[in-house]
Amino acid sequence: MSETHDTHAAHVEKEYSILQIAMNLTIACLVSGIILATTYFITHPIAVEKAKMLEEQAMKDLVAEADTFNAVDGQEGWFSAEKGGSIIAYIVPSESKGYGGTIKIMVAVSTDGKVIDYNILSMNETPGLGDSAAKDFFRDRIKGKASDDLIVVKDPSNKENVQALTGATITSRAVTDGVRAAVDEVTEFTGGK
Amino acid sequence: MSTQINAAETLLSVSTAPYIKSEDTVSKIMWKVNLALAPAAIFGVIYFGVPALINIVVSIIAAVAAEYAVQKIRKVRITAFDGSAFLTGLLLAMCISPEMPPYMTAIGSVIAIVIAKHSMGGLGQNIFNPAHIGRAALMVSWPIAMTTWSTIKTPVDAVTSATPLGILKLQGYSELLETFGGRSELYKALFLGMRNGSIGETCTVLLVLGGLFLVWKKIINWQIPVVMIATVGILTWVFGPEGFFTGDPVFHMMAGGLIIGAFFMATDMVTAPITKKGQIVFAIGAGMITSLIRLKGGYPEGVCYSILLMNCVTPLIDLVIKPRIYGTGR
Amino acid sequence: MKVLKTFRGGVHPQDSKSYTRDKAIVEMPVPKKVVIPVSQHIGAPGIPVVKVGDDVKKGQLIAYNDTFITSSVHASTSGKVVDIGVYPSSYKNESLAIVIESDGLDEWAPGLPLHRDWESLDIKEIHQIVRDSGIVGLGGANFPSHIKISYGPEKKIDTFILNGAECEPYLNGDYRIMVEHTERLAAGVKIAMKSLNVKRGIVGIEDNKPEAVKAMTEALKGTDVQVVAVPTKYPQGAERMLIKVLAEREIPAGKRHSDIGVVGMNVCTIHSVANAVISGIPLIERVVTVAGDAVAEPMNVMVRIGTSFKDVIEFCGGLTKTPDKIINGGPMMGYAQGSMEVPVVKGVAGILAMTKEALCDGEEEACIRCGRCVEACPIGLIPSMLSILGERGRYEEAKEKFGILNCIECGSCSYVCPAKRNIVQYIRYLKNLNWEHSPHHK
Amino acid sequence: MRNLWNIYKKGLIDENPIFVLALSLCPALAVTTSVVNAFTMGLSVMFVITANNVSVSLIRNLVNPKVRVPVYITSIATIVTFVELVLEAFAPLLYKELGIYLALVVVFAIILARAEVFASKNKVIPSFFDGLGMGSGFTLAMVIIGVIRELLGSGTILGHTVLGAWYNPALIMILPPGAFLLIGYMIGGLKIYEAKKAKKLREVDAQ
Amino acid sequence: MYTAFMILVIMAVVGLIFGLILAVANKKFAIESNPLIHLVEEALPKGQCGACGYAGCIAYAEAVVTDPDVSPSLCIPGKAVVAKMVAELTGKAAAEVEPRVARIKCGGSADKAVNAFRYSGIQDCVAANYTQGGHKGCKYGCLGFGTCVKACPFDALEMGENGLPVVNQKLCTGCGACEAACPKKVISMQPLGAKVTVDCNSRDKGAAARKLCSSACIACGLCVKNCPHGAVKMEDNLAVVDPHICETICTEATCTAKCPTGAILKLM
Amino acid sequence: MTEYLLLFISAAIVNNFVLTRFLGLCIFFGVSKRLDASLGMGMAVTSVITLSSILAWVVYNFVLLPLDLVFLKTVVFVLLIASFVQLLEMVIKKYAPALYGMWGIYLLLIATNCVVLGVPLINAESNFTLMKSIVNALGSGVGFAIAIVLMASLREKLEYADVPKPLQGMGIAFILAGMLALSFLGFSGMIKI
Ligand SMILES: Cc1cc2nc3c(=O)[nH]c(=O)nc-3n(C[C@H](O)[C@H](O)[C@H](O)COP(=O)(O)O)c2cc1C
Ligand SMILES: Cc1cc2nc3c(=O)[nH]c(=O)nc-3n(C[C@H](O)[C@H](O)[C@H](O)COP(=O)(O)O)c2cc1C
Ligand SMILES: Cc1cc2nc3c(=O)[nH]c(=O)nc-3n(C[C@H](O)[C@H](O)[C@H](O)COP(=O)(O)O)c2cc1C
Ligand SMILES: Cc1cc2nc3c(=O)[nH]c(=O)nc-3n(C[C@H](O)[C@H](O)[C@H](O)CO)c2cc1C
Ligand code: SF4
Ligand code: SF4
Ligand code: SF4
Ligand code: SF4
Ligand code: FES
Repeated sequence: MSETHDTHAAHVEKEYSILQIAMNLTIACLVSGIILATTYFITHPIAVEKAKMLEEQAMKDLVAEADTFNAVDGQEGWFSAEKGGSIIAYIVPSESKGYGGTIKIMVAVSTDGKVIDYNILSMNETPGLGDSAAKDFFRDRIKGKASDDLIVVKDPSNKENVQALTGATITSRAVTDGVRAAVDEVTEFTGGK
Repeated sequence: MSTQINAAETLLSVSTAPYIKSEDTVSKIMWKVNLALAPAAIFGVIYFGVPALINIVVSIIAAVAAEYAVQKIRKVRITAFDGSAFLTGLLLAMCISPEMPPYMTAIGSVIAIVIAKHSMGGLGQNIFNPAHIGRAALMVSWPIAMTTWSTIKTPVDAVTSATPLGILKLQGYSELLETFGGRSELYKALFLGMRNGSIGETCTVLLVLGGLFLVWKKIINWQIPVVMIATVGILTWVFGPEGFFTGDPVFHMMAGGLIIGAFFMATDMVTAPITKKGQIVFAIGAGMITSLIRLKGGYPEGVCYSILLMNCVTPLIDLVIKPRIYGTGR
Repeated sequence: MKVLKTFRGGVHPQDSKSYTRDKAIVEMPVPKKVVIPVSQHIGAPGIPVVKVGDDVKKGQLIAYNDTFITSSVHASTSGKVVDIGVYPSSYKNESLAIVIESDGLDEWAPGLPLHRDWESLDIKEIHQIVRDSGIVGLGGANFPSHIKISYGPEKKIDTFILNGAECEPYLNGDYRIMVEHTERLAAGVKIAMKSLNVKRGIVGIEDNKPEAVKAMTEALKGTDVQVVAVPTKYPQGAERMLIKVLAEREIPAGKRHSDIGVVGMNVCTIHSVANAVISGIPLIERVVTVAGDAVAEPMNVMVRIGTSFKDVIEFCGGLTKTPDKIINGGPMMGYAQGSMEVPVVKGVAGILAMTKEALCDGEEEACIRCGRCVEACPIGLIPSMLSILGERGRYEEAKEKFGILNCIECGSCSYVCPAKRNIVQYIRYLKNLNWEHSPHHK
Repeated sequence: MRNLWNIYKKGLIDENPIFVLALSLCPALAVTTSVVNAFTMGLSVMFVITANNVSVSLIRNLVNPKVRVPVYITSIATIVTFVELVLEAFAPLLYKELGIYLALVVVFAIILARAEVFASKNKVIPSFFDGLGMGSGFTLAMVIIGVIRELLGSGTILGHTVLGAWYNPALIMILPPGAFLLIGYMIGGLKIYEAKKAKKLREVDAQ
Repeated sequence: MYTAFMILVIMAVVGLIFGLILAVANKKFAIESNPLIHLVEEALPKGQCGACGYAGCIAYAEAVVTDPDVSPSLCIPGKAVVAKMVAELTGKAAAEVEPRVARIKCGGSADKAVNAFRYSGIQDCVAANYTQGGHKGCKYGCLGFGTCVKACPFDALEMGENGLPVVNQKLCTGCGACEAACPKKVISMQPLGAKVTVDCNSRDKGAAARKLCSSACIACGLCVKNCPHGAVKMEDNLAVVDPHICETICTEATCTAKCPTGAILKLM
Repeated sequence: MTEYLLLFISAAIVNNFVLTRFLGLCIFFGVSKRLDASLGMGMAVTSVITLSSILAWVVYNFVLLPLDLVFLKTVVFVLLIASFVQLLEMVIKKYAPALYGMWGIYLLLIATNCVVLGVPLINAESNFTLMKSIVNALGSGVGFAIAIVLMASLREKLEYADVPKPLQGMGIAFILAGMLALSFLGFSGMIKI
């Protein structure tokens, strides 16, 4: 190594008591704690704010007409999208098993049980293949469909149902199944009311 | 003629015994394997048409050219025409869909030769089967192209663009029988090669004949193909779709790339264990992984990966399984 | 005939024996000059006991050493010692040699040959005769025979094996001795068994020599000696293989045959022992098979020790084609010679003159791990690995992990290798390598 | 000044943390599927390494040698958590993309190595430049890998289509095998360059 | 505020625990490693050539630090510079390291030397040497398979076009690895300052040597006569130069002038 | 039971740590030159991951979560693991010297390594139960061991091959890893968790 050594003396071993050594680290940790606490108090509110904004934005993207979103009591993770005070859609989380693992989605379902749109929160599908399920062209294939039409087919002429992504039938199925499950839940929820 | 032979050009030659050698050479072996594959390849060309031919030719040319270029660059002896690169190219082409865009095939060949073979030192030193590395690389690079098959007519006049294993994986066994019009029809199609699949994998009978030729010529040991195919047969039979012992071993043994893989690729001596016992372990392992992937995996077929995975175990097998040395306890 | 368990591995090269199989041994006339190296055996070289200018007689002792592991050297004809100096040799490249110019009379030393009733000799006397007669192993090892033949009691030897396998292609010397000098040989077997004090004797002959089996069976009828036809497979004649097949014992790694109670000796060796004990004739000549596609007239020749290869070949009609190699011994284990001026020494069983076409040699390529060498190796080594380690000078690994020291250098592996790898040479290279000074030791 | 430049420079190629030292490899493979991720990760590491070098250099005479390493680790962890908090607040999407690898910056060998080898023995300014150099080398390597992988694997750079529609992206480049292979050959390429340079140097030296 | 307090508490506790563990560990299980070894190793050129007599640079570093009897100037490639550094680090006195260089004592290039036979097999001098001593008629000459080239840890040897190795004096450190590798002992280490070198290794008698190689030393003794300082002697049919006389006393090499075969060479 | 088994196989093979998730690469490449060393390393990593996962789980679930100080997990985990490993090393050295000889020497090497920190972090992020954390850790460790042992055997074999000079060492190690990863892709899509 060609480093410049200016404090060789520091390497000379000295005797220290156990407590001295321990305190040295404790102080270091305390200093660290102070720095982190300060940072945390500055950034945390911003982070919470940002997260909320993002969430709102995401929901807004799903249901463009809505002006307010409220959590639905008793249904964890659900939101109702309201326009002028009346509920026009529900936004529900759903998940299913895809090619590379669990796919988590947020589905916006209109009160009459049709898919408005969905948003993939997390997935581990192959880039360029399965992950096209998040793209607009595939979302378009699902939008507006009711539960009964949410079936994956591999026949390009069939416009009723969901045309599978080339080379990623498994992902297509998983996403479609996830969406359908959400639609069914909403139907049950609204029907039960 | 006298015994005066000391003129410079007639100096005696001195080397170490033995002075007589068997007649086989590496190059002869390679060309014989090519020969054994030829019938199945020709069948593929006839059955799938011009695209198959183009892919085979492109693959072989790319492989040989890549080998030539690398050897020039590495400044080592040029052995590009000894038949081994040719064989890698041919085998790669035989394991891919006839519909593959030829430029992708060429890239696969170059990957096989440059990355899998010469990065490790060239002939005889590669750890992984070059053709399969080429195929696996193509599979991850362009999965859609790799799983787009020819459109063929099945015996019951339905048109399908799926391979038997593909139908099995995505639609199930009954659909498969329906497509082919019954079990015996299915077997016949598999045996004669009247089915969809990679260029060279379809015709079971020609592949087996080619394999037997190699066994007869003592180029491959019968143990690897027999044990590997049998393992797949047994496992797919035991772990059937409707509980134990409900599988269709005959179908699985002839479907997909198992026959060509077991006879021509698992037997690649460079990447298989060197002892017979080791080869049997290798074959059992490959058979097990093939069955596992076919029955439980994300892909319809697992021959390629099973061979690659066993390739990485080969050094360990060779380390553990050695012949007993004369006069030692073991 | 009982079916014998064979050894693992081995190869079946074309045996090429037909060139000289049916040709009776021809005595070659004494050449003008013989060059007799004082070192033709394992162990200390003989020290010349004659001076330049001395007259010597056929069978006279000309070099001798006091130590135990050595062998005596005798004049192979009568004449004058014209030089004592370093000459090229077919054994050990070069050696101090005594050059005798023949006087053409070929006169025996006084009292030779004689006739002894060997059965009345005691064991010690037999040992002494063998030692004085300069007999060494003619099966290729050149190990002084008096040592082997006196192992008897102290090494607990219980079996004597006569090695009549002659598994090397081309060579027929042992075979000719077995069919032409059957009685002498049979007497030699009995002498050896007496000398070793053993009851059990086995003669092993490859089953491609039925006449020899028949002749030996006939000659040894009524004795404790069993004549067994062993499967024809190279290297059946290697001691380890033959003992495994005949005595169903294995020689533990690093040990020798005598450690498991067996002594095996070659046909020619035992024939010479018989000649020495019965007729008092020391080892001054031996059978040499001269063959190969460049030789005019292949034959089995009885040659005086010290005759040059060139003279022998000329006796066989000279060369018809330019040879690529002149081989001392058989094609599997012999030594190619750089010159034809080298003398025939005790261990030379054959002289082969072969053209390039007959040799089927190719350029060395990379090992493709085909496993043929592993299948062929009679010892159970992994020759491919040894050759690869050889290329990289890794002696330690070759020894510790791959048992290189067990290799008998039979050449089966090189023979089968389709990549034409010089496996045996790599093995020798490694064995010779002084690790510390290896160029690869970085 | 020259001296500081030399300290800075060596991290770029001669002692490049990824290609030459083969340290902190995980992010080099995991987050280089796109240039943005690679660059952000690079910057984060650069920040951490520089800040940590400065901090270590500042406290180097206060630290008891027996707890040198743990104190340095504490320092690194603090800085990393700081980066995490900041990114979470100001770039939450990026924060999510980098995932667990951001937290793992704590244990990147290169950071501790620089603290041990350099900062604990040098004054603040050189330590700062050393950290900056190493961090730049790291970022440089990350971005190069990222560019190649994104270009070949998706046909884009920074999300913009570069190679046009004719290009059929080779997925292997954004998947693990491609990443390993790519780095393997890049290391090989660098070795050729180094060997040429070294031979020239030695010949010059001898004269 | 509660959170802030908890952060501090947690950090303090963690620090304390770790600190205590470490402190105890250090008290009880301190392993002494000598940093000097590392420093010495850093100073060595790391050719791993073994010229020092140890199995690599680390081994030598360890030995020279721990064993007071080991000289600091054993590293030949490092020359005086390294010896001085090692001596300083270890507090030992450095002996003079004499700069040496490898010289090839054979002029029997392909066009000058006669071959006895053709050799085929492993292309390596050691392997060829035990196959009847190699193909060269002269049993003392260079076989030309470049085993020495492979052995040189410093890339200082190259195979010349005429089948003899060539030493690159700029790169040769005099480590002697090539000397050890050569089966014919054709290479020897000579002082850098020597004025002449004998370019032959043959111990054959004059007539025999001349027959086998046109540049052989035929032991005619003219060089011996022509050296005014008595530096050249005839040993075993071969001229041998005393390098020290040649290096220190000789001012103008005259011994080479009369050599009929050019077996004794003037160096620049 | 099957759930745990699947989790284990998924962690060990399908989503192999080294080959598909890129963790622990420094030691993977650093210690895979020799087979015996890699075996020792594999064992050491497995045990350390498992034990530190348990510790981290306890701290996370009983301290950090209740106090809502999740953001401190990086700092706390890293110090915790480092000190724990140090202690482990001491104990083994003192009470089981044979074991220490086998793999103790690798312990300090991995004290601050991303694989050992990564697993507890993943466990925490996935909200695994204690049992699941342990299984995940064991699986990851075994997967690491498999990968490094295979790698070492391949590298030992390539020591006798004519690998082009520039690729010798690290270069070929990466290329081998690439091909290993390519082979392991055969398992992809096998288990969906
Ligand atoms: C590298 C690779 C990644 C893949 N990733 C996915 C994926 O993310 N999603 C998916 O459904 N199929 C994926 N597959 C394809 C599946 O193996 C399977 O062939 C496919 O789902 C069948 O669909 P198809 O009928 O449309 O061809 C992938 C294949 C490969 C080779
Ligand atoms: C020797 C050989 C090995 C093969 N190995 C595999 C493999 O491991 N995985 C795979 O998906 N296809 C493999 N194939 C191709 C398949 O046999 C078959 O063509 C393909 O799997 C068809 O299935 P598909 O429906 O993907 O969608 C191989 C082909 C050959 C000739
Ligand atoms: C590969 C090999 C082949 C051998 N073949 C024969 C053979 O055919 N006949 C023979 O007598 N000795 C053969 N030998 C030599 C024997 O091993 C053994 O040395 C010899 O029979 C001992 O007898 P001797 O001392 O009389 O020579 C062979 C040795 C080896 C290593
Ligand atoms: C029986 C046999 C099978 C072979 N199988 C393959 C193969 O599957 N893939 C391949 O690339 N080369 C194969 N080869 C050719 C050759 O061994 C291959 O190019 C080497 O792996 C390159 O080092 C085979 C050769 C023989 C003799
Ligand atoms: S020469 Fe040695 S390695 Fe080769 S077959 Fe014979 S015993 Fe085996
Ligand atoms: S026979 Fe030759 S090519 Fe075959 S494994 Fe042995 S050494 Fe290699
Ligand atoms: S030429 Fe010889 S002495 Fe000089 S450096 Fe190379 S090996 Fe050492
Ligand atoms: S000097 Fe020696 S080692 Fe070098 S090429 Fe000549 S004989 Fe070989
Ligand atoms: S082990 Fe992951 S960065 Fe080093």
